[in-house]
Amino acid sequence: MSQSNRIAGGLIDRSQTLRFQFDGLPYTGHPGDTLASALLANGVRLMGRSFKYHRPRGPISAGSEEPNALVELRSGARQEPNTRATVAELFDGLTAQSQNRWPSLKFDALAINDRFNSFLTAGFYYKTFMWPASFWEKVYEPIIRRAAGLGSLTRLEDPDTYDKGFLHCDILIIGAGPAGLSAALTAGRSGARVILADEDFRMGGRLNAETFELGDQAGAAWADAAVGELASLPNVRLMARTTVVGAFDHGIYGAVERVSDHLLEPAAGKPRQTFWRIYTQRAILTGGATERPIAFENNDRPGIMLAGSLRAYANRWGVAVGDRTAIFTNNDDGLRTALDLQAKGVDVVAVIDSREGGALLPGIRHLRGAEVIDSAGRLGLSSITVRQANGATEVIKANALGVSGGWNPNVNITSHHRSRPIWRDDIAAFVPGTGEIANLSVAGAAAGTLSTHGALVTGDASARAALESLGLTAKAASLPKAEDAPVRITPMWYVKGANRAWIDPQNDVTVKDIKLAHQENFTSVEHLKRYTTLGMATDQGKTGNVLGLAVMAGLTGKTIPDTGTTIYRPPYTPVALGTLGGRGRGQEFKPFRLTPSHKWALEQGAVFVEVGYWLRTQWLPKAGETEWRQSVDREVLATRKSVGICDVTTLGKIDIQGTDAGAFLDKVYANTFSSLGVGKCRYGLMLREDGMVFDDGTTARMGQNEYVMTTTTANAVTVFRHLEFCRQVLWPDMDVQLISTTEAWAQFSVAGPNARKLLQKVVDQDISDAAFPYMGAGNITVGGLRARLFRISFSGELAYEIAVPTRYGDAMIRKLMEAGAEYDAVVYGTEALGVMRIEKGHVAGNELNGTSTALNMGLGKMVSRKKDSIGMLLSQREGMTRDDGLRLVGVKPVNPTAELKAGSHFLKTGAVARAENDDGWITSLVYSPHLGHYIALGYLKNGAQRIGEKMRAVNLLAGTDTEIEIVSPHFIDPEGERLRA
Amino acid sequence: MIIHHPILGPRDAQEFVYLGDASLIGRPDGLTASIEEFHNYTYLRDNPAGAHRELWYHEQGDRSWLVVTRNTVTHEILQVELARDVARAEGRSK
Amino acid sequence: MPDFILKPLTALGHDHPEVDILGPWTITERADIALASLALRRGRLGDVQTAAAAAGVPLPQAGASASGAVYSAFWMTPEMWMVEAPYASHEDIRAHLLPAFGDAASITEQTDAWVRFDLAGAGLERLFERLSNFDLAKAPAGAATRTVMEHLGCYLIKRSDTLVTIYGPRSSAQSLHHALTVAAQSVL
Amino acid sequence: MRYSGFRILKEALTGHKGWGHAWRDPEPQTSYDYIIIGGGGHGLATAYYLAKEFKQARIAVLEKGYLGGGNVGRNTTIIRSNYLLDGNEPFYEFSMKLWEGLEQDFNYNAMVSQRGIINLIHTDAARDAATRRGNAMIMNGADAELLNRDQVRVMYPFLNFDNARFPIKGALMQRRGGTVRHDAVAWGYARGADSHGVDLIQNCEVTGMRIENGKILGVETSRGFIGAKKVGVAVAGSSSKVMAHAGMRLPMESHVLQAFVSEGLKPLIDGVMTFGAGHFYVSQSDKGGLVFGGDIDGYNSYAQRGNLPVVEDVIEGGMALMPMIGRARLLRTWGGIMDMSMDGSPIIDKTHVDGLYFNGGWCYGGFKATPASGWCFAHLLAKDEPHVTAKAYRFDRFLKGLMIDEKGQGAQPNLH
Repeated sequence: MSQSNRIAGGLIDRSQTLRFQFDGLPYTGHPGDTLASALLANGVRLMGRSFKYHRPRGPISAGSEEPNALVELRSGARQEPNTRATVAELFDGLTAQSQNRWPSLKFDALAINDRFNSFLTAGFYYKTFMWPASFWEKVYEPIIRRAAGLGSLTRLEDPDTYDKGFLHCDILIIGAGPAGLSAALTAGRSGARVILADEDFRMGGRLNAETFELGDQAGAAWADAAVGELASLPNVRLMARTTVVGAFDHGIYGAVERVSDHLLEPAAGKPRQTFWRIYTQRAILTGGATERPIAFENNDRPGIMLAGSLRAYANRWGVAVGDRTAIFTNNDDGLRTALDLQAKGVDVVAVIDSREGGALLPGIRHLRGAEVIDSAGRLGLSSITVRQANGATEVIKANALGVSGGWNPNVNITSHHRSRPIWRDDIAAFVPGTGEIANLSVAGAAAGTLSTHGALVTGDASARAALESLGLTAKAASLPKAEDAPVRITPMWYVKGANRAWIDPQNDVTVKDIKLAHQENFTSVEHLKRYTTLGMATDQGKTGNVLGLAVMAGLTGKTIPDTGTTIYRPPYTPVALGTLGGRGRGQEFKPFRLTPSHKWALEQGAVFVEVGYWLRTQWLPKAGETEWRQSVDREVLATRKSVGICDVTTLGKIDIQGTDAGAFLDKVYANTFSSLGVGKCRYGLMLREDGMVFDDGTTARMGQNEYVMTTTTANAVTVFRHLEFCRQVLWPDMDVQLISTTEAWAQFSVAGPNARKLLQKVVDQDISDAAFPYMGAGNITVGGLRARLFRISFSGELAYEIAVPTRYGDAMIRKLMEAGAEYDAVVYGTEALGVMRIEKGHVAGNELNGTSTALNMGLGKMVSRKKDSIGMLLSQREGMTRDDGLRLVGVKPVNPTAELKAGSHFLKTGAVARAENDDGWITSLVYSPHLGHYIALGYLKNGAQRIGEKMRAVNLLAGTDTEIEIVSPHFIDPEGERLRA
Repeated sequence: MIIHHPILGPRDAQEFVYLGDASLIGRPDGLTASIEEFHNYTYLRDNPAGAHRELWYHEQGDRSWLVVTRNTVTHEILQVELARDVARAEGRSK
Repeated sequence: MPDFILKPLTALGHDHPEVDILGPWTITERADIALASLALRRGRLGDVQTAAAAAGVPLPQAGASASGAVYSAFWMTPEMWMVEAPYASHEDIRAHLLPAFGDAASITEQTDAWVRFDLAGAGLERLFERLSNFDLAKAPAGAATRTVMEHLGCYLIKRSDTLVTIYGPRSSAQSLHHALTVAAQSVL
Repeated sequence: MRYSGFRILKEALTGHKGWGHAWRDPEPQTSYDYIIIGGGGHGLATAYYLAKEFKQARIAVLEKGYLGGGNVGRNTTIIRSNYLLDGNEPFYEFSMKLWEGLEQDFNYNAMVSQRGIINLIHTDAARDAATRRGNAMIMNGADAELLNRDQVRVMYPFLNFDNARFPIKGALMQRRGGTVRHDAVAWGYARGADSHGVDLIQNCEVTGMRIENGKILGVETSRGFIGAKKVGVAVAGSSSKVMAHAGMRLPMESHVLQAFVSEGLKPLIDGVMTFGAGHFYVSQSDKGGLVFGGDIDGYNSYAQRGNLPVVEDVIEGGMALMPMIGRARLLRTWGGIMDMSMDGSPIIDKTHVDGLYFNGGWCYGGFKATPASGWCFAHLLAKDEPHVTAKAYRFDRFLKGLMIDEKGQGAQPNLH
């Protein structure tokens, strides 16, 4: 079987032959073919199965509106389900397989569903599967779920990459048919920045599928010439294989460019597809129109397709779908198909024209006032049954039937902002509503102007209007003479009958389903859609929606516009998720932030942990350490015994200057900073306006009008944003300037009894306790290099934070380790940091959970009520100031060898684990190598009064119930003697 | 969406962070206001279907806080001002 | 006084800046520029303008950059600029600027907050259309803007049709560099 | 008309001629004992329980459009009771128990399907928080399990375990979580309410409230004045608009939440999954579509549509979590208007107007709450006192500092 249905002509390159496979069988085609055209050329009409009844399906269209001919394209990890064969560009080596069938396309076991169609009506599920109650989840639903879906994913990672990008233009033209090309020529010649995008791999739209002439050229040749001229204009960007998928606010459009889908696989470094965000001043939709069928019994067989598509296969692809072809139409365009086919030598056995009277086509059996009432053929059409005007029925042998119920303008994108299309009786179709999408105009068939002449004229006019509104001048255009036939249609939506006539062939929605929905009062358009699933298939009802609406209108006795309209939602055609995801996958999901000591830590074999985008050293294993706890315990003990170093660059740092800097800090911190001496730091507590603790950190006064604020790593960005809000919006006349310096400085904590000794070897100034007391801050030098020193401690030890310009951070960690060698200095990671801060009773992320007040944290006294600060007043609300509310407490197991778990809840001894007995929970938990047992912080109801109480920490998830003692949160050095050493 | 920044011209709204109703400019003084007044300021909103004055922060841009007047039904933007100017006009200072 | 000198690393973590040549484009890491932010103190515009003129620090309009003999600058936010100077001569750039501006401006060292890449070659807009929503083709030479590239807030300065400077957050230098090179390969 | 196996068989064999209207389309009466404004899930459930459980007569539901046209018809169909806080968890667990008996109760198959929900954990702090939450759930009578990485991998081997920017470290699972066919919930309640005599009045927009001496007398509508002894408002994203008729400003903003569905795919994902390191959650419908979503767009909106940044952000999250979905296609996006409250939790309460009651502030979590919301609102309307599981959902909790803030984000609705 070698392209048995190929006929002369068409826009394919017969000089090259492409080999491909469908369901394991080899076929050939030519460049310019789609998978569907090539299969049809090879006499293959059966390409799929419907969703519910598993009825045999072939293509009904030659474009992106296709609901039936969906295949799994390619194989292995590149397998791509639900791919429309009608738009899949043929390439050498293409493989595809049919889907939603088992064991094979021709013999599909679930076609049994078709036998039970009288059960599987619209809304069937809602009425049944309820008895016995337990059977839904155990029996019925698993069966339904197994049958769900159409194509399959392989579950393998998509091997291709995807790009994203941003384009700018004055005018975006969507669709490169006659209207789009006309608009692009007018706009392009004027010098405007123009983007012309078309979903097809060949621009020209219907001109490629018709035999019209434009001027003295074939339509396709005119299109080629127009594309050639546009390509020569530097201000015009031609984007074939590019679908504009959605209209978003303020002139932004989304578009998918299929960069490599016509190739066996993408070239190295190239994306499979690119998702473009297009910023436009004006847009013109010239997306053409889509033909709709007429429903009749068994109108879903392979071989039955839209008449214009049958014509396109013949004219553009040189394919005769059948050797005995019939046409069923209610309008003149259907007749055009008959004439074109006949001219191509295809045997047109009958034209069934539902309209009564009128002229007859010459040389063709043209039945006026007739209807197709049924069809036959198990896996493909073999005959149709026709009822003639006189009531006589006749079976006509045919293996192809073109159906034309009229053309629907492609209003889809115009309804992306939820505007509703408007009904036009003269063409029996909806046309775009106006004005809802600012700066979008519509021309050509998309606007309901269905002739070629009209497309050229309105395309040109739209471009002129757009140019004029942009202040640009259009040059005079000379439009070629073109076909200008009027639309002659007598609407006829479905042929009445007792059996099923398909409206939505993919989802198997039939006229009967719509009748049932009406009968059960699901008559509003939205109820109709939801109850029957009409329009919910992968084509969003491009061919079926209006038909379904018309059927419902007929049932309710209302007009079609009174019945309602449905609107389309983005995307125009389905978009690969990979494309919308772009490059942000795997390790590239989000950027990395690396600390200044990262390179050194990597060399040392550090284990890293994600902290937001940062990678921080979590611990740094030494040889022989097999468990993380060994490393962490060692780091803690070594720090407390001698000295440890930790990279704390990730903490947010904000430079705050200005004559009002101190007053400003008094507003944003709950405690006071204007009184802080120059060269000193203070711990600051920042509240949200609702009185909850927002952030904390140490802020230093580096000069009279200069502070450096430290934020937590997590809140660096949000605190900065908040400060800008306070500065610009709440107190706009304060003299305050802000800039982040987080990344400018590599900052290291040096902590432990030998911290000073170590640092004194590195810094150039005297940092004795007298010269640089606890909570001191200042500019110093390190080997002559400018640096900053802060005497602050998170660990409870004698500690400093020292900062050098970031480029010296790597050298600094090496220098500190070298200088610290004599003290057995260690680097400690975030785990050891956590251990030491909990030993010291400092709050951190798990306590700063956004629902805790200063009072909860035992820091209530820090909220000054002598001044107005953010959150001061609302922190005084009655529910937040209860004496018996949550308080931060320390926790230790009564049995020192017992383990605890963070997130465990506190219960009184003997209390049942029920919500009403819930006394709080463990926020943070660590093993303290210093104390030799687990310690924890937690929020406990009335905690301040319960120090010394024995109770339980219960973790129902693990089934543990551990006796604990409530203690002070300060496990070591509660008097702070070490800090001040 | 595109926000026409008074200084920088059209910018993709994705560069901005949204806060909410521009009534948040009118923060009462915590030393003199009642808790109820402060509650109304912090928690209650007109939430109109139509023109809405709202605060946007150009975080991935010039860090300006803006007052954008936008129709919440159509998303049409009617006016964009620097929030600092609006705040001053509303009598805020230090 | 300790007797040692700390050795700097570039933002990409090397001793020397990295240069990548990808088709028509050259991507050069620059470690030889010192940066400081300069912000007006309230009501001190006149003083700052006078001092800037005397010191040779340009104060370009919003959305723009400008070059001087020693100092260049680009606009960051109302009343704030980023000042650029040669690192070799101005490593401690704040110390150079403070005497000129006194208490009329708030000056903050920013040198190592950023990684700088210079991208040179023809047709850079084809590269940047995959990275940033900034309309590079339409922007005049000298345009400076903040923009987002691969989730990172960056400054982009169009020096000329064939030269663009990117300042990105230094800690993400590798991620930004990766994004630039991958985009270049994708376009080539 | 009751649905039964016998009835199904009979109708199938006789051409389905016997099915009648699922509900009537009555003309509004001049007055009712109770008017429920809003014919969405919550309003219909309220009417249903008011009529059935609290035996109240003369009830109408007024719907400005069509029944079930609001958020009940445009959500991602997830049910769960995995809340943390005392104010929430008993309520959502009550709702879960109602879901579990719902279909038998209203004789409509809403396809309640408890296939399990997992919240993925990527950090130690998140595990601590999940442990706290899981314990709170169990203590409130719900089910919870903490899964380790290997257990998650057995369930969903195709997640990105080997090359993730934010590694999966485990998950909090609620096996009783799952999905429900959302439209069927509205239709089931509508049909049930109708069968108990409730008048469901579509295309009837409330344009005003008649209030005299602090008492409600009825509502002005596009179909004329309708009197009522009590009026309950359950209009989700339109809450501020409707309550403005009573002169109220609410602690909430209306925001758009986008939702997404892919083309139909053969079964891949059995349960519901949320990605803790990105803005992404997903389940697979009984038709095979991946139903997913993420964050709200983040700006006040009544437009029922969103913009690209969130579309891209959500799908980027999906690709990071499961890079095998790259070749599946997004079929449709849509938007719903969320009544985002100031602490992320709802309000079911009386108002300062005698006889006027309010139910709203559901944020994007209203669907799972539908049965309990209806029940508790009906309870409040009928008895003038809150149901025990909804007693924290008061207006004055903000004034008193008793917020129910699961996420700890404070008074900024778009962060909840």
